Amino acid sequence: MTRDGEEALAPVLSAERVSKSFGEVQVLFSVDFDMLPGEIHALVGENGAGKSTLVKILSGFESPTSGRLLLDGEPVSLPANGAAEALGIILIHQEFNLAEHLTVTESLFLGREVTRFGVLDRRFMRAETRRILDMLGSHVDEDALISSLAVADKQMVEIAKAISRDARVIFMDEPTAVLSREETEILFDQVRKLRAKGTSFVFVTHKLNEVMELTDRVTVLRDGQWIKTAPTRLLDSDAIAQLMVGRELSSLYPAKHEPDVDEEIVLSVRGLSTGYVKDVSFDLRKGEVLGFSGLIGSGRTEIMEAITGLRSRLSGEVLVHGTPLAADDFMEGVRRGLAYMTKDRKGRGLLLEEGMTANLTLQSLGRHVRYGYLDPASEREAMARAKRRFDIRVRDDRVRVGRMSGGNQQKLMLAKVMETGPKIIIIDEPTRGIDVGTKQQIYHFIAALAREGCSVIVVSSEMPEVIGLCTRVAVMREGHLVGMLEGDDINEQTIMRYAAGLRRQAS
Amino acid sequence: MSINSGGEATTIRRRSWRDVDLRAVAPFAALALLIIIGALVNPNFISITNLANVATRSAFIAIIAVGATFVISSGDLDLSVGSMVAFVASLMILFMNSGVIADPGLMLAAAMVLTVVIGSLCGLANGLITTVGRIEPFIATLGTMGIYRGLTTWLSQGGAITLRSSELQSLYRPAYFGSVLGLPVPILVILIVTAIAAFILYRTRYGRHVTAVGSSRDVARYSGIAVNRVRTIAFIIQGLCVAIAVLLYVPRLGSTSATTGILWELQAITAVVVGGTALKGGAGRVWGTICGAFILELVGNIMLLSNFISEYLIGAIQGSIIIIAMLVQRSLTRKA
Amino acid sequence: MSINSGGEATTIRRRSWRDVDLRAVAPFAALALLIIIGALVNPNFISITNLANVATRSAFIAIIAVGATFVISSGDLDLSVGSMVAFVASLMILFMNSGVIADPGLMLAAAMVLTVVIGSLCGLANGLITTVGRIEPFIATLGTMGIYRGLTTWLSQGGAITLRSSELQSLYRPAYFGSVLGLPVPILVILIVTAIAAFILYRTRYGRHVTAVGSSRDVARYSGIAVNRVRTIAFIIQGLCVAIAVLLYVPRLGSTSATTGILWELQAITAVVVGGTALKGGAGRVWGTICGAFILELVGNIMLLSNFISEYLIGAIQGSIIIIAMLVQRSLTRKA
Amino acid sequence: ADTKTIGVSIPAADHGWTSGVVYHANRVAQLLMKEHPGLKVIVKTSPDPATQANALQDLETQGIDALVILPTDPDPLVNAIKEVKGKGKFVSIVDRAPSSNDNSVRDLYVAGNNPALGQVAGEYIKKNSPEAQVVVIRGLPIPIDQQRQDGFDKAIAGSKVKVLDRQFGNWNRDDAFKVMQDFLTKYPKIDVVWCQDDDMAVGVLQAIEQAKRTDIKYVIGGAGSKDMIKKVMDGDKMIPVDVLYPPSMVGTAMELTAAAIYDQIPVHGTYTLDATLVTKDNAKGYYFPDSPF
Ligand SMILES: Nc1ncnc2c1ncn2[C@@H]1O[C@H](COP(=O)(O)OP(=O)(O)OP(=O)(O)O)[C@@H](O)[C@H]1O
Ligand SMILES: Nc1ncnc2c1ncn2[C@@H]1O[C@H](COP(=O)(O)OP(=O)(O)OP(=O)(O)O)[C@@H](O)[C@H]1O
Ligand SMILES: [Mg+2]
Ligand SMILES: [Mg+2]
Repeated sequence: MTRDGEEALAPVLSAERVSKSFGEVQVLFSVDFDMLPGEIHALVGENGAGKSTLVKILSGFESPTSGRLLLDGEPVSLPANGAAEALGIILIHQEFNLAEHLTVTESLFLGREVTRFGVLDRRFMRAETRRILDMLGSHVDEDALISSLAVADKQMVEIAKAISRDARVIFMDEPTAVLSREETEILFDQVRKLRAKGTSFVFVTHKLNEVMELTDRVTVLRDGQWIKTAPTRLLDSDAIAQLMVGRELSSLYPAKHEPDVDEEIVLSVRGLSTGYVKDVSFDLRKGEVLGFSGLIGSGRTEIMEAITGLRSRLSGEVLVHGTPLAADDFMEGVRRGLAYMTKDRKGRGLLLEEGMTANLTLQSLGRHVRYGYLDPASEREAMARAKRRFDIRVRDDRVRVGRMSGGNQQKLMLAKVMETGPKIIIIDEPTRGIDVGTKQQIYHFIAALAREGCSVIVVSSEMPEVIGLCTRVAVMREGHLVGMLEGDDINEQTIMRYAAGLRRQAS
Repeated sequence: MSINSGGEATTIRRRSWRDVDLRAVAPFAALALLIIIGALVNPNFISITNLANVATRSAFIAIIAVGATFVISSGDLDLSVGSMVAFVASLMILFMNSGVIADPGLMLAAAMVLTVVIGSLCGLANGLITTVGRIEPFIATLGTMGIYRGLTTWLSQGGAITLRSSELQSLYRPAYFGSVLGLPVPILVILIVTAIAAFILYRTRYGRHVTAVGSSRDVARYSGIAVNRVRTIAFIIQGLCVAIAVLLYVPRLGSTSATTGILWELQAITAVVVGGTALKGGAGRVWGTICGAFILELVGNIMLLSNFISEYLIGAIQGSIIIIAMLVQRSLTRKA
Repeated sequence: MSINSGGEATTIRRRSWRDVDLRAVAPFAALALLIIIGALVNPNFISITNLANVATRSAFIAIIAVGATFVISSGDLDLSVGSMVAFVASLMILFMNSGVIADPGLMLAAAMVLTVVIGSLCGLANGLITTVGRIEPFIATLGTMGIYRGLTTWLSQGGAITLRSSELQSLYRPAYFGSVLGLPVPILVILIVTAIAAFILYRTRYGRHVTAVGSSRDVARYSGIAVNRVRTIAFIIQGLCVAIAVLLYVPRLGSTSATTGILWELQAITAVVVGGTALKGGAGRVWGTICGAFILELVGNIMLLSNFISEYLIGAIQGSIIIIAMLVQRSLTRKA
Repeated sequence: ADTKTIGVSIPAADHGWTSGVVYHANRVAQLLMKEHPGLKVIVKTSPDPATQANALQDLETQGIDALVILPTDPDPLVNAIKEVKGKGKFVSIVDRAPSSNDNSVRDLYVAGNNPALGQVAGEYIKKNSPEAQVVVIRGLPIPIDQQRQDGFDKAIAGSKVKVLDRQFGNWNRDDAFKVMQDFLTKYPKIDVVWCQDDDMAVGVLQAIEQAKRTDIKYVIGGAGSKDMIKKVMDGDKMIPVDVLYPPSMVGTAMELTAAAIYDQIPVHGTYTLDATLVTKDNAKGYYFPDSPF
């Protein structure tokens, strides 16, 4: 794709001076946006910048308050609720959009089932599903229930769903947020293939290296305003990041702080096994940041849940400050200063129907009890503190959490966990769906915690994050802890080799 | 990554097999257990006549519960079915008593068509109040339950409405008491209705949409499914099933009263849930529902045939058995 | 951002005021409307005596519904409350008839304590069957509904259980018929119970947990909330409320039978939903519930005072009014 | 003339017999209002005791001078009735008496004779088929049902009539049909069915017909519905007799009450109606084709 080519082509779909308000809160201000045939267009911006909103407007899931949309140069009003699919316009939602009771095949064909003489052609649909999943390199069983899938697999199903449709334009709202490097690669290959056939993509992401790697043009939004649209090759990640946050960013990762070798061991896991995880042992020192890396489904989440008591252990024990922690008792862990932040924001992390304060204090209500009842003033205070500390930005203090932007939800969740005042913090995917600016804040926050003497375990599928943040990295594979890397060993190649099973430490 | 893919796929398949199939089998296991208990309690129990009696008389609840499976799968609830039976049956008999058509055969046919139409309209009313009026189905159908029951009481002036023409009566009687190839008509009707329902639920686009709507309204809407239409149609199917139940009910006693069908809604819902369909919507199990209806009817039958239970305690034992049946079902699903 | 934040904040406050408060206000608007209609229908309606009568007699359903608000907010359902009333009341009267304590005052006190204990135990049983047994609350409590009702029938041997000692009766009578500072005791009890319930639900840790469990079991679990304990306690609170209702019920009629409290569960649930609590769990509205209970009782009262409605149609009109009330509520919430 | 109000509180029409009560209450109300120009008669129905207690309060709110009540269930309503009586109103209780049925509760008691309903049936069976094996279908578990059972048991005490089984049919045709089907399965030989209510008899007859059993000699219902009276009149073998328990008794009570408040005739005490045995010979006199029951 060359610059000359771009000018010759007329846009497939474009937005002219589009604005959007929810009630009386305006979130998009007169934004222009266009997509050329066969291009991959990155849409970037901070959390809450309005990316998802814009993408929803362009795919018919929201209607603009003012401004107009053009399809092939003609003004259109897109039909609501995904009916724009008929026009070849498809959106992969930022939050999952799958029904738990359906199987993979059923989800893939939902709303456009194939029938023969009025009867569902189940054989055909299954075969087709298998074909698409294979193309994406996904091992998901086409008959598995969505409810039984891991988060990453659900994302792959979403992607398969979009790719399987005859699309002219595909909007992908942070499709790689929960994917590992490998899966991301496969996805990119498919995207490039479709681009060659003339499909256009809009790719929303916070991973700027992916923007550089894949996309042809970049549009930056900030606070609902259009900032810049430019060919990717004229920019670099730092320039994009700067455009997004409107200031220069210092280095993303803080200086690492190695704990002393004779520092107290605060958490010790001995021979822990669950249904899937086998015989995992490791120690965590005071002030240490320990990373857990591995492929999707390697059992990292499962081991963390077993440690904290959210999941039953089959064998093994967990010592906190040298004394054993009871199994299956999450609250005892919390009382002893152990905290866990889930990666499943929507399903396990936050009450989407409630406000921010109710969520923030849910796990630590005991701190707000005065004479046996909850003190609203004390809760408000905590909320104000958390907003400052974690830079939670909302335009409406009483918004339901479900309507906050993804990044702010993530910050709120972190704030909620930190409210318990933990000394050992396990964070599962700390920066899922978070913009660079916020990422930097969170990284510095984690480093600060460690310096103050807290110990942190970071479970992450983003290799740079683990590498940039942790002083030691554990690598998991198929339920086993296959390697514990330190110092110079902490690099992408080595981690990858352990994760893929090409190397293994004798334990 | 590709190396372990084979292993992963099989475990997943095994897991979903457990999830799906055993839960579907559990009600049938409970049914088998009950039949064994019944045979121990009274030797007459296992006779063809008795079992046929039980199956036959379960027809009303079974057929209504098939409709309820649709409504419940789509995430709604219909409390009005019991009084709808009374209302539709009253109108059917009143029509036949009106004598507007002289020929009995024609009259009967017309009455049956009318019944089906009225049933569907009642269902439609429920559906529209719930979806367009956006009222919780529990409350909406509690309201229409009062309305249908009230109208029936008013039509019958509190008494009974009885089919007057004995010619029509004897013409219509076989629809309940007759049998085809040795199979009582009601049992045949149950099987046909259930087979059609299973086909619709599992093999058609509409059925798929019912499951999706019950599982998540938002996902369904975003997939371009007309959620309110799917829900309304489920209510219409429920109304249709009620009408079919009425077609069997009227020839049995040839009369209705304001008390016809009282509490049938709870029985139908119980049959659906005992059959393995979750009340919060999602997956519907039509054959399980039928099995649930048999179970309910059998429990009563066994109790009556046993000689050691005080008539005062029957309700208590019935309640306990339902709870025990559900516990058995749970433990079966968990263990295996 | 900082420049327009002031303007935003006010508009926002206005919006959420609509969202939250109007939904809470809507039942009270419906209540006001009904009172106006009532005054038009019959001038006696608006008399203090009549309104006090209605408020007083709504006490049973209102108090039970307060308990139901907890159960429903936590995402469960209790269908057994009606028969639980019959069961607990029977045991209370049987105890007072047993004469184990000679002094009437002491006997009464002991009986009241016993009632509260039995009510809580019944609630505990419901809670354990639902949570530990992992049975859908609809089915679990349908089962215990049969059990409590059956046991009552058995205790009463199909007849009535009547408080025999006239001394006790006259001692106890003021608990329903008396008044404090001009306020009938039952109204006082409603207010106290509701105030305590509102305090628990909105101002304590447990109340917050109830809402969390009702909105999402998983989120609650991952926030360190003992989900099953919270649910079970909600059932116990329900049992406690039933016991309090019984404490008012027994002095009123001085007797119970196997038919006491039939269908009260549906009325209680209706009161909760009319009061603005969603059946799928989440935020509970205790004051709305009380308002819902008044509305139900008022509808019946207005119908009785109006003399132009055929008694056969009362059920139908009652049903329509409930639906209309919900529609009014919806449109109020949407428009304003 | 004098303006007076009579409140009539009766059970809602939930089965055949109560629908007859509603019919007769309304019929007599019209008659009385025609007869006494200033008189207002308000008829209210209630499905259960708690609602009926409310209805009493509401009637009082309307300012009644006299109350005629046929309680859904008498004992739970005693206090509510006393409340009315305590305000000096004239109170008539119909059919179902509370356990303490004296002047402190009511002025007039018009009694249907529940024990006699059972007793007459029992005696007929004892006389006509002295060694009969009988199955009994009861109504709902409330006291009037118990009284009928007691009357029946008293009548057959000491005879060779044998009760094989008793179960509740809830005064409902469908339930009676089910219970009878199971009785037929359970007992190879049944001579007589006593189901104490004509509504339930409908279901019983269908169940017998379906099973094609010929051992059952006859079925005794009760109350005197027009359909069953017709069968008796026509000489149906399965329904040779019916035991009367006329729903019109509420009308009788209303007439007596009107007489008491208008004509100042001292009406007090108990008026018991017979549980007449309706046979082929006297059936004509009890046949009302216009009644819903
Ligand atoms: N339905 C809604 N009602 C009210 N406000 C909304 C709604 N949807 C989004 N918003 C607000 O609009 C703003 C933009 O949200 P949007 O989801 O578009 O951000 P985003 O750029 O996608 O952020 P992220 O990177 O975190 O996903 C946010 O402040 C959000 O709270
Ligand atoms: N071969 C397998 N056999 C059984 N279960 C498996 C297998 N592979 C994966 N799983 C499932 O995958 C889960 C492990 O995923 P978990 O979420 O703990 O991994 P993760 O490393 O955190 O990956 P993710 O990035 O998806 O969170 C286990 O709960 C297990 O049920
Ligand atoms: Mg977004
Ligand atoms: Mg994980």
